[in-house]
Amino acid sequence: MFRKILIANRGEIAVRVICACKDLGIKTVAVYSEADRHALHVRFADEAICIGPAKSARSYLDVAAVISAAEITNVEAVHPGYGFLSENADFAEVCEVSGVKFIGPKPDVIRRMGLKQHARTIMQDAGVPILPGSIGVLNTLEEAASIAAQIGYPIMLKAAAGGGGRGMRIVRSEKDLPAFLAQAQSEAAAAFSCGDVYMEKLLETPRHIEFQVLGDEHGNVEILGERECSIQRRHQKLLEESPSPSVSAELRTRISDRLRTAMKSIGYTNAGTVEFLMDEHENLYFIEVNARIQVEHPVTEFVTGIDLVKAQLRIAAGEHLEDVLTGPLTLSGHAIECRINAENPETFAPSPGRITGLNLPGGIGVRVDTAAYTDGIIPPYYDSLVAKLITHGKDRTEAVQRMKRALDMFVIEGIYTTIPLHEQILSNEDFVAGRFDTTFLSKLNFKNGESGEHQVDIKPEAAQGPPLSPPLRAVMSAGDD
Amino acid sequence: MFRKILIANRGEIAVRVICACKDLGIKTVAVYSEADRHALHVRFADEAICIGPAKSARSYLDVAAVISAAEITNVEAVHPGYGFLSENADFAEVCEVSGVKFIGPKPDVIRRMGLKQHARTIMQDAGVPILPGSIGVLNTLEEAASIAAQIGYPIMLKAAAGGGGRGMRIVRSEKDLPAFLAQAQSEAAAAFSCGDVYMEKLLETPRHIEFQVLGDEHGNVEILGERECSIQRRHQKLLEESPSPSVSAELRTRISDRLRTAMKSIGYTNAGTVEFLMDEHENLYFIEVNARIQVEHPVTEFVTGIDLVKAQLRIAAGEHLEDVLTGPLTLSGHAIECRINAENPETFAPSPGRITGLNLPGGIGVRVDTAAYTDGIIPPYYDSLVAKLITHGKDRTEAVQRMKRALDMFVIEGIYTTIPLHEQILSNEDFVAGRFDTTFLSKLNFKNGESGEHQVDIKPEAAQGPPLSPPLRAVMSAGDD
Amino acid sequence: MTIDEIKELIHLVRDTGVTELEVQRGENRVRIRSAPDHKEIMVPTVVPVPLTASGGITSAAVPAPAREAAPAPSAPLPREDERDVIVKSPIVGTYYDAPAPGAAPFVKTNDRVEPKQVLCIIESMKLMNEIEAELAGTLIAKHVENGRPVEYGESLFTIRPL
Amino acid sequence: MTIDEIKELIHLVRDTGVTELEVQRGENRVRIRSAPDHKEIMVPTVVPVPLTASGGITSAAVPAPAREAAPAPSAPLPREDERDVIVKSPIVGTYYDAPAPGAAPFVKTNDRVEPKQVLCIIESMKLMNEIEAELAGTLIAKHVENGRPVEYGESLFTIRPL
Repeated sequence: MFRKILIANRGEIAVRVICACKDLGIKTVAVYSEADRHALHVRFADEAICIGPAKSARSYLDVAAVISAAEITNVEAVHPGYGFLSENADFAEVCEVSGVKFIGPKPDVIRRMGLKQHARTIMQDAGVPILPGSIGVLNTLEEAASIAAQIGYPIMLKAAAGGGGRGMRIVRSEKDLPAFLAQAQSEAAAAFSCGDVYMEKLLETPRHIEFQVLGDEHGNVEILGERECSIQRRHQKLLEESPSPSVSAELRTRISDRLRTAMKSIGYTNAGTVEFLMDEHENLYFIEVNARIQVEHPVTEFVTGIDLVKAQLRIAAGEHLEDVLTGPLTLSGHAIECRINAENPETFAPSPGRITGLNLPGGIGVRVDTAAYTDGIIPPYYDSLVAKLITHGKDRTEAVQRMKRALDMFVIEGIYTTIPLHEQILSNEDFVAGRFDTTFLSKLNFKNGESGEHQVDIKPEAAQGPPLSPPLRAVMSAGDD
Repeated sequence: MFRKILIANRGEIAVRVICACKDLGIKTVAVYSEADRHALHVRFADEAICIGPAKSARSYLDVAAVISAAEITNVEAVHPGYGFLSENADFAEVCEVSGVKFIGPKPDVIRRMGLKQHARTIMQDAGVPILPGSIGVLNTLEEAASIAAQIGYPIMLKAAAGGGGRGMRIVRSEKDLPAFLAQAQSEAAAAFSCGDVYMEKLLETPRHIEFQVLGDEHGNVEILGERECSIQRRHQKLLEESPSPSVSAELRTRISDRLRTAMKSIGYTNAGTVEFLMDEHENLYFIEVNARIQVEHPVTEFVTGIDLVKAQLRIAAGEHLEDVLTGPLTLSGHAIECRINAENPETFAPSPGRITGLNLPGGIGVRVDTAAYTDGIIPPYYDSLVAKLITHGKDRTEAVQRMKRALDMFVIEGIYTTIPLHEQILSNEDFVAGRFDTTFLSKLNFKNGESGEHQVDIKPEAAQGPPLSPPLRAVMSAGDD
Repeated sequence: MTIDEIKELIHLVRDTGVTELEVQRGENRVRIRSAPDHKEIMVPTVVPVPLTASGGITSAAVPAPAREAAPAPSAPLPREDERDVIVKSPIVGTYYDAPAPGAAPFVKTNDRVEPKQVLCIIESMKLMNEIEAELAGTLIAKHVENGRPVEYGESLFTIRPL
Repeated sequence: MTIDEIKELIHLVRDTGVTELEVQRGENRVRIRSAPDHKEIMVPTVVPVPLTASGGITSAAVPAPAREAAPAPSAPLPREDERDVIVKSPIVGTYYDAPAPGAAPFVKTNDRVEPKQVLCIIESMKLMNEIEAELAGTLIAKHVENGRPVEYGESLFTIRPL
């Protein structure tokens, strides 16, 4: 096992990796930007190195700064977390060249998984269902029109090297195809220096379902069940659960078997996630591979009992998957994760600032992953994730009850958070019944019912702004009179 | 199910009961003393009633005040927690008379379990092993001398109505018997208005092991495994775990079977615990029944997956045990609880005061039950329990690793706590190997090795006093420059 | 630590503008905090209501000091300069302002009250507990409506001494 | 601890402008807090060291501002009044004070330095990055020993401008 590793990340995931390292007796080196000098990952790592100013491009995304930090601290490996450099194949390559183990898949695997159309072909070859569409890149308008006619409108144009919506176009009828194809190609060229575009059938109301993968460095791959991630706001996941209310044991087994084959054929190592869309007939269609640990990995940990970050470290150190997993996979109970973001729950505008009062929920069936503390700062430079609140129960009902309770007892003062939004979701009849898809959140209306399907009431104390409630801290100050 | 209940307690257990009620959709009424006006149980209950001044005798122990609060808030039941009125048979009786369900065993069962010698006889009749000793109360010195000669010195004299060490004497040779018997009798008479004394063989280095019981109101009883509670300081438990490293599956089954019979014969309902001592040959001997939920119940919850407080509520509402437990008992993994008390870890002197900085540990396998928050007060009037830190792992090793990590990341500033003591215990070779008994803690030496078997180093920052560490809050204040 | 020493400490705090002073000598401890001139939290006047307080019985959770301040909102005088005396409930129970349903109340606002005069009854566990005045004065406020539950320490009456 | 001593401490607190002072002598303890005249905290004088800092490379975690203050502890002047200029490391890497092992250092204390003059080398990913002076002055302090790793923003030199 490694003696010392560097964690090339910040926030809750950096703390999460520190936890796994402490559990394994591995020393940790935190890196931080000047904005994170007093962050919790800096406090709890064994060593800490300032690598640059607040801006990510000059700190957490700066390959030279991170590698230099790894070199001067003499670490054996780097854990990239998620985001930042985690899916940067060049960074993984520089790590290898520098003699530092990159905790993740091989650089060429990361690179190939980043080429969406390439991943699509691999999956199709392994018998994993993919969305109907072009087999490769679209070469001509005629070819595009012919494929579209065959699979039927609406269709989606996507950049082959893409992500984040750039180079994407929804085409609803043939007359729009020429213009939209040209737009998608030029946008892709501008954004990714590669104008290649491919076509997929558009599912209007899909569910988002993903499978957790672990592969060791000896050719073994295992699939650890699925996660349901349909509660999204503009392609950003907000609430995830495992298992999915809409995946049967038969479907899980069938997809897992094919994924095992596909991921083995790729030579996939370490943790990864394969994302699917599900149509209204419960057919799953592959969309992409995320070659890293996911934000929502704790729901899988709760139902499988497997510590995924510990597994990442052990696999990277050369252990065999059968030792890491100890026994056949069993799924036990149900887990839900709510992402508590520093955002106005109504407008979704980021709400950075100082946390003036904090009560973390605890008790039975509750897990909190966070780097927040009273008087801590949520800086405006990075993502808005303040905490992940995860609950587990013997079934979905118990997990939901515990989540409602935990949200109720989660107090964050000084900033807006998504807690009231999650409370609305958890109380929604369709959500409780498991009837939802990726359009669910867009139908929730946070302006007191002017439009939208679901009627929503924001609690007054949540809607009014940062002084959300009688200040916890002030209440306390009066306590010693 | 109940619509609304009152929680006749404070601190973490009051919050624990509120959690279970929220999970079941039951409204809660908190009661509080003037010292607890800003306590977390007051904040998170649906209603709150001040019942008296700080002193327990005039608030949490005041039967009239608690019953009046129950009446004016129109609750259907009262949960007594542990301590305070939880094993007060008169209180349970007044609840019944007032038409309020007492969530616990029947008053006469509580009363009978309080008579130690009576409980001992019941257990013996059911085939549960008891410590060799007198069958009933000692009537004459001659009788005492004859029994002592038979079972062999050292022996222990105990008050029949006793508890807390009063009326207790260890007798190591026959010549001391007359004087110590007289002392024990007069002390018992003074403390409990009953001079009855019985005799038990003294185990010099026992383990303390207890079994969790649940009984419904339809005659069904189940035993939910055991807890190991040998890490004690002056009969006060500090660290508990489940399962016990020294209880075999065969022993567990045998004792559980006999306990099931015994508790059924008593007519035991709701949650309870049967305490045993174990000698060096792994024989268990009954000592007493605690007719309430225990502080250390979460370790059982972690390994059985059963929410014991929810079970208490459902049983009290008349549900059948088979519905509450859903399926046969399975023990999964290993759980450990550390009691984080507001105490000087070296002298054990209470350390009430204001919590000026707080970081609760989280992450995989960690549960925290607490009523503490930044700027909250630990009042000097009640017990010193600040938080219960519970970890779970697939085996004892993983549970220990996670506990060490969680202790490391548990920051409490402004008061002394037992965290450094727990860190020492968790790092102790004998503890890790499972080799310990109730004398373990007394052999740990916190004065840097002047005497005692285990060598212990207190971290300087922990030994120096309330400003335990570079203040978390101060670190944070500098964070927004 | 003598009174004179503490007095000196208080003067020191006031004169120097220090907001808080805490002194501990062995078992003895003194902490002095001084409210700043402007908008720092004057605790007694803004004692916050716990989140859960939202009407009905729950309003009983409002800390008593907040109610004390209520009768004289326009006169934020220091506690020791205030002549009015608050009669608080010594027990939890139900408040009755008359000896029997339909009977005349024990006292009305502006009544003259005498020591030992019964002001109300608080029922607790079927027992009727009479609450008496402890001094002579004018009853200037009744804070609780007939039949309403009261908690320990809740303000019942304000009496202005003669 | 005598009153006079405490008095002295309070005056100290007021005169120095710190917001809180806590003194403990055996069993005795004094804590003094003072409201700041203006609400911004004077961070640099009290920058705390994270718990993790405990020697070796870890000491690199000491916030840079704490080091800035170090050269002139007797002169707690506001930042903008200070003439001395701190040269900080613009990158993470290993510090070398000479162009080659065994060679004479680029600069010594009390040396006169000129703009563009090379002060040291910081090695990062096998690249030798020369760090130059930005102004003319006297090099009054070198803060890092040869061969030691430095983090971003770490103080390397203090230059007193001409």
